[in-house]
Amino acid sequence: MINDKDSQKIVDYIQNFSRKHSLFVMAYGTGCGAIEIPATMTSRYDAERFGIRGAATPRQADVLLITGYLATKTLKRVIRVYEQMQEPKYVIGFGSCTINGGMYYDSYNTINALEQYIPVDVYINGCMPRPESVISGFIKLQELIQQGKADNGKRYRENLEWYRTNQKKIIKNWKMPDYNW
Amino acid sequence: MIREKETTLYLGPQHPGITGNMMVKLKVQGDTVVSATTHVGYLHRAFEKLIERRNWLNAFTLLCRFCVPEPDPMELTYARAVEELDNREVPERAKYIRVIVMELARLQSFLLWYAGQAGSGGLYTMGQWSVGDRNYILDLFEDLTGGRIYHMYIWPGGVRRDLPEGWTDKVLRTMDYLEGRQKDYNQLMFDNTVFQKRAKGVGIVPKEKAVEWGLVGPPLRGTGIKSDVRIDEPYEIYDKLDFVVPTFEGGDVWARAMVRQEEFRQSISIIRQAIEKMPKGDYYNKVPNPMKWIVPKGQAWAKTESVRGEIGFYVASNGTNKPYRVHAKGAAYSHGVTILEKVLPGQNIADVSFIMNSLGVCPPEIER
Amino acid sequence: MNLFFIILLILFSSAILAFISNRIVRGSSGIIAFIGITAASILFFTQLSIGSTYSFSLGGIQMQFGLNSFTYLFAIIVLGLGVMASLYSIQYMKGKERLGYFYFNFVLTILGMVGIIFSQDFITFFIFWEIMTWSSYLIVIYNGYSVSKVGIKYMIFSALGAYAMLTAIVSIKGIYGSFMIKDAMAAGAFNFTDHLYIPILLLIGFAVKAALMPLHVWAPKAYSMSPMSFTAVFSGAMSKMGILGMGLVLASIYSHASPEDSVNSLILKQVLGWLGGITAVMATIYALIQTDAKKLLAYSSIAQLGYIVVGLSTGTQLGVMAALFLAVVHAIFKGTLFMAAGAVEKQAGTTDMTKVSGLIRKMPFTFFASLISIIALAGVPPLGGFVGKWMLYESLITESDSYFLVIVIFFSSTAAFLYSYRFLFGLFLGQEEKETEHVKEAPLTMVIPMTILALLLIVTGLYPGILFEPIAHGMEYLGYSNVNWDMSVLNNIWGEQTNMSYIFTSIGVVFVVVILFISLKGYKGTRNVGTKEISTSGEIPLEHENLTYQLDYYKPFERAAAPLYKRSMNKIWNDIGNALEAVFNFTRRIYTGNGQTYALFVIIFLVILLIFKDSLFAN
Amino acid sequence: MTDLIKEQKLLENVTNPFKIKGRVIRNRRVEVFCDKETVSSVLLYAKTQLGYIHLAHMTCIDWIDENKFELVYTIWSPVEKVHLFVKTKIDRENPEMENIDRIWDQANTYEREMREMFGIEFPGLKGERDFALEDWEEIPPMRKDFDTHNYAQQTYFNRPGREDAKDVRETLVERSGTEVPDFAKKYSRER
Amino acid sequence: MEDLGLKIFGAILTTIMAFAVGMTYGGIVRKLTARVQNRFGPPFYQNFLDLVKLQSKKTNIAHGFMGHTAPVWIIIASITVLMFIPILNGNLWFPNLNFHGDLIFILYMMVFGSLGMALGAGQTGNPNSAIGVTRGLSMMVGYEIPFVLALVALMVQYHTTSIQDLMQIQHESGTWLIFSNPFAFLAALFASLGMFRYSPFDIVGAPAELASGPMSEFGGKYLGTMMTGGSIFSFIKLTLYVDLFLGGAGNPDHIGIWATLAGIGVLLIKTFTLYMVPVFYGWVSPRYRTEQAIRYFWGWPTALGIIGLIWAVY
Repeated sequence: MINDKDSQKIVDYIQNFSRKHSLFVMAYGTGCGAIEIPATMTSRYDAERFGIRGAATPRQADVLLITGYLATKTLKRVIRVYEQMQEPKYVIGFGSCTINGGMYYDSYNTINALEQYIPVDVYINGCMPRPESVISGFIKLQELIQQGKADNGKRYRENLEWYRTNQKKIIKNWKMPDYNW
Repeated sequence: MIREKETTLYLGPQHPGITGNMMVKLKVQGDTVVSATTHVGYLHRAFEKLIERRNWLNAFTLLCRFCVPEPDPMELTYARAVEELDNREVPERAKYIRVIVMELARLQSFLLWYAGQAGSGGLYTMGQWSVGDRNYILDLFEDLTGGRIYHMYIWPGGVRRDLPEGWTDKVLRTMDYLEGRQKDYNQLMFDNTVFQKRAKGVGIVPKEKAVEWGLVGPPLRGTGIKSDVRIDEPYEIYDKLDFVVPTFEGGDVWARAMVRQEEFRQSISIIRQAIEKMPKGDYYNKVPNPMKWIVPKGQAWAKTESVRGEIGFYVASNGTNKPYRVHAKGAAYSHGVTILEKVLPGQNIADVSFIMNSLGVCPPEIER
Repeated sequence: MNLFFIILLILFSSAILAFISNRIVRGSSGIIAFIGITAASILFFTQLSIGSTYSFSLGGIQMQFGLNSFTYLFAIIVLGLGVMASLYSIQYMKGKERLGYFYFNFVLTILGMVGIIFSQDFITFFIFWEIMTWSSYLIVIYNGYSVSKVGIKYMIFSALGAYAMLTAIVSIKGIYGSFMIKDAMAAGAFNFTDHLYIPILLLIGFAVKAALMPLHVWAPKAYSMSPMSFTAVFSGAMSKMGILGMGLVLASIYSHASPEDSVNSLILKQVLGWLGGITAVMATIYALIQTDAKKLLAYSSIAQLGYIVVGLSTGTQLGVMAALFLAVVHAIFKGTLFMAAGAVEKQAGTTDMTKVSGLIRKMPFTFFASLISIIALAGVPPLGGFVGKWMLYESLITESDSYFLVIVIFFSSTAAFLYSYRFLFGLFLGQEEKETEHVKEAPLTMVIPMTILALLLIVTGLYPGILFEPIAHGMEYLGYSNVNWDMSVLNNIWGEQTNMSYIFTSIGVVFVVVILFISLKGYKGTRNVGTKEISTSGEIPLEHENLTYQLDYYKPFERAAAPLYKRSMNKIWNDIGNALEAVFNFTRRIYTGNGQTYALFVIIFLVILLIFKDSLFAN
Repeated sequence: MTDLIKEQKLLENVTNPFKIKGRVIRNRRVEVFCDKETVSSVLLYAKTQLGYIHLAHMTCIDWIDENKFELVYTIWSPVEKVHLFVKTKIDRENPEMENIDRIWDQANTYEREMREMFGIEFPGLKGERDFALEDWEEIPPMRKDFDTHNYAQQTYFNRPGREDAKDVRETLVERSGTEVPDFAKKYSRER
Repeated sequence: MEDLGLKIFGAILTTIMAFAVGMTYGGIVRKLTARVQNRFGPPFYQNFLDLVKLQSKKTNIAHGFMGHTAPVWIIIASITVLMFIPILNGNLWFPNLNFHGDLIFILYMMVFGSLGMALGAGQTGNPNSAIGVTRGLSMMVGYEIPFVLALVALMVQYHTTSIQDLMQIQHESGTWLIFSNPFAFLAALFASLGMFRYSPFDIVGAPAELASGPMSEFGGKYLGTMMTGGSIFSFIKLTLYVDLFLGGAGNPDHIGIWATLAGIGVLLIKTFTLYMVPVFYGWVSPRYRTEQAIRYFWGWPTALGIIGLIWAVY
């Protein structure tokens, strides 16, 4: 006879297994990294064999891919999109610009560290990262999901105030519905 | 404010149908667009401002990110502007190499356009094929420069390094392959009656207004006007090569697609000719010390033909080791804002993305 | 005194009382009308038995009141809907002007219809027909005589119908020597073989009321411009009077058809069937481009009556049964829908679907009633509408030769999904806007009738036999022998069956299982949000921007079906109408120009005809 | 050298009616300098009379030392295949320039961008004030006196080790406590 | 009561089979599509993974009552129709209710799901959803015409409206209806292109302009449940076509476990072959605009249907 804990483990395993093998990526080319996404998705690199495919609206998406630098105008939209996604949701920071601003470190219109505004699961460095490294980033994310370590929706919800303060520092005209989870 | 009657549709910034990160706000009545407004700035990273803080050569890292699908024409245009200011001669071999790189960039961008045009019309197989084939060209770039997308290969005074051993053979083989593939593409896309039905008579730019509205490049040639920087103001060695600039009448999506399809063939032929005629010799007229290189005072305007049309750089120098002002104008600057706003009203919602792809709207080029 | 007279008297006195009482206590006339109609209905359903007759003579002419099993069916519609509509009307009409005038005519219309049902002879039939017509005309012009020429259109067509009918009636008397409907039926007065013009004239008279193409022009505006509580009766019950007449004529032709008649009846079948089919298609495609919910429903009424006419025109047992079943069900769902539209109009101020949206959370009961009615209207299983549609198709496929009519009907009924959805979406779904923030659910007396009718639709779906029984009796009265019916099993002539209870069971079981699953699964993680929280491509919409898709809703369809929209019956009639209007303008110099004189004129004409009947029709 | 006949002819055609100065830079490049007020009439003249129907480009250069904005209008004739630069200088204080979007619709975009980036007002200009930026509160960013690096440092979170444009490799290697490898030295900018 | 137990067992068995087959077909199509597109493609069981993931989403968004129940409508429509369609001819293992319903019922019941979906999409208030719905409904008017023409032709030709009878007729005569009325079959085949909503008739959820069309606001368990209904529906449509035109599957003369398995095998082969028609067409064609699609269906698919009907009558 299996007890509750064990059956919960099995259920978790199955759920995480399917979660990791079915990653719907938000179709949002936020920055110039978007140019390598078609290559990743299409015939030579074919991300679909890992279950990675595009999703048109945030409601259906699991992964938000921040492809490169974020202008402040885009940051507002990214936050909106991120908040509309359903948990568990993951964020991949793509390219050096998401880590430290990259070559736009001194630009007045791009943010420098993405994780200050939304939680990030995996960073892929490089400018631009090759499709291979994009896929390896996804595989890293899959590992984290299988271990149950990747769920940033929860982190975001719990530290919402801190994130909000950072976000509002940049976005002056805050006209968005509240994130009421 | 009184509520509008027309429905507002946000095409972008987060939308599978938009060609990048921008927004076209559509007011629709039924499924007809009543008015369209382009909103840009989602990609504004102020690189003109940043270049003013870099020196003349450091600017190249930023420049090639000007329009992502096709970085090389930016490098070339800027390099030519700087060469004009500095009166720097370019070795003959470098000019040939530059032409090959330019045409390869054009080819890969065409392949990306195939994907966009077909994908926005619902033909996904086409996109999978062409973007897959695009990797072969990117491989060539990787061999040549070390980078897949961003190369920073063309410098003022020539190119950064000579061609690797056997690279030209590889290029020729790839050209043969692509020529064969183009037959497949044509069968899948241009011979398809559904595609023809979708494309004909859609998104018409009137011929008499085309130049005045600022239409350039393949879309302009799609209205029947022969205009190409490569023949209007020949740069590098384009005047020594034998190629045709195709034009088609109509000004609709179909005409633009046909122009591009023909230009794809022409680019392959140009590359073959350039490789055949390429002389041996120096590839780089070395600049003194890149960190301290001072470019004389003056202003220069250089333009080249990219896949979307002419790209111009206005460079002003005040005689220091940093550019004083660099202003870039891409084709999408007029295509994506004025012309799009003029063409879209009256069109079907289903055609909006189709037309945008056909006009070659590239958001980073608009806002920089 | 006879029960027939008592019922009519109750109705008449309540009409008068309603007229007077509004002068004394404002707003009381609605209650009086409701009480009067309810009392009459109770009396009717409890005391009156089928088959009872009462003869009397007036001015030497033999007249007869009676109730047969065919008309009983229509009595159910008229009185049932009358009670519901008058209950609904109390709150709906609250605060409006000229209530006495309205209720006087409202009750008189009911009276007219009840009178038609009671009539066993053509004279009373015609008199009550006219009472019904002019009282309804007075309500149509309730919002103003010259509003959109609606009154004049209705009047012209009614007059046309009335004269056609009158000529036919007098001819029947002249030829067959009797005003009794039963005599005429038995003598074969409606047959084409003997006197072609009599049935055609009669049919024209009835077709006007049933809004059959090409005589439908008055209907869209008349339906949509009258107060909704009346339109529920107008479209639900009054148009069925046309069906009653047509049923009498057609059924008696078919049921008494001898082999020699078959050519004629075939022509009739084809002509009338195609007229019905074209009516259905044209009205449907016009319904789906309407932006006013009331007008949409009006066109939809015309289309639905087209189906009924098609059913009647087949003349087969299943076909007529389908038509009568549809007639009853249509009365229920269209009554409900007009009430719902009225409720929206009352609460939100308008039924313009380009202005109202997102009322579902504010008016849940109205939405529920509309949803059920729309499902029935669209003919989606398992509700009553499906039963009717099923029988109609089966009858056309199995028993008729006009297979292409099936396609036409099917086209219209598929296109009906479009406007059905448009109605629900336009009023209840979409964005919740600031303009409709204040809207609340309609008052209880408006919700109750709608809910009752909606529930009736479910019952008629589960047990269509409830309606089959009176229909079968009615058909037997018309001359069909041994009409088969079952409580919940639909049979066609080839022996195939559709069992409604099985359908209900499987739908019910699946519904319960799935709704439990979807509601309980991840209950804590499910958040119910408003319509403002949608993904608009990451952008934040501005205040004045409209996010509900409202204008030119079915533009692609319109473009695809452009040739169908080119020819409009309206234009032809408008030309005729303009000419007629000129004539009427001339005649208005003689008459005072209001409805009473029109009625007076009709009656004078009738009397003249009666006086000179012998010299006119001597043979 | 190529002869510059058509360029000279163009220069005469433009300078003579308006009494303005200009020069031929090289083949296919002619520039004229004019006042703030005459710009639009020169452009209109070139467009309607000389066939310079294509507005290729418009830009603004901030000469902060002279306290002037230089505006450059680049136009192109598809027939002559010559570029004509129309240049003018305006004051840096309360800059205002005539709106030319009635001549070329697409000038609207350039002017909106200039209004935002340099703060030059174009009376009667259509379109929203926000072009590329959103809710910008500082001085117009493309002006020379706006320090973008400073602004970015103050506004955005910076990761340690990335304070300036310096090579990070040495810092990273230093932090890890190992010797600077040869390859790092070889390519380092600050030898 | 034994009978009832068997029926419930059969119903559950049928549903599970339809679900599994529909999902697997979807996966196989994804795989084949990938191969055509020069890709390796996801595993054939990818759809199941997607489904489990969608169902195990931790948070879900519902837009009111209709939005909440939209998937329920779809499931109701799919399972109810499934119950009234004969899966295997005369087999005891799949004793559905097909003697209690007929073609007209099935025609109308198939709309039930679309209506629910449309209402749910409508309540979300997303303009994309509403536009997608209008496109879908408009297109339905398009492809229903040839489809109904084909069905009427069959019904008139064989004087029956029951699918079971049509299957029986094919079984007894040994001739499939595709041969006895090829025009009707062709008309129905063209209609099926629209029904499956592959290119060129996928304008309903065209991502290039409408994101995911009517589904824009559905995610998590709602999308998962819709996916379930959708895959059952694709199995239903295929089985309906096979039953009507391709002789159905199963043999009432042979009953037993092996005969059942053989019947299922035949059914799978036939349905898969049929499924490949719209899929093949979809790989190589862009999508039509709505009005172009409608006109396409009213063009020669309808003409074929009319010929089929005339063929049937005379």
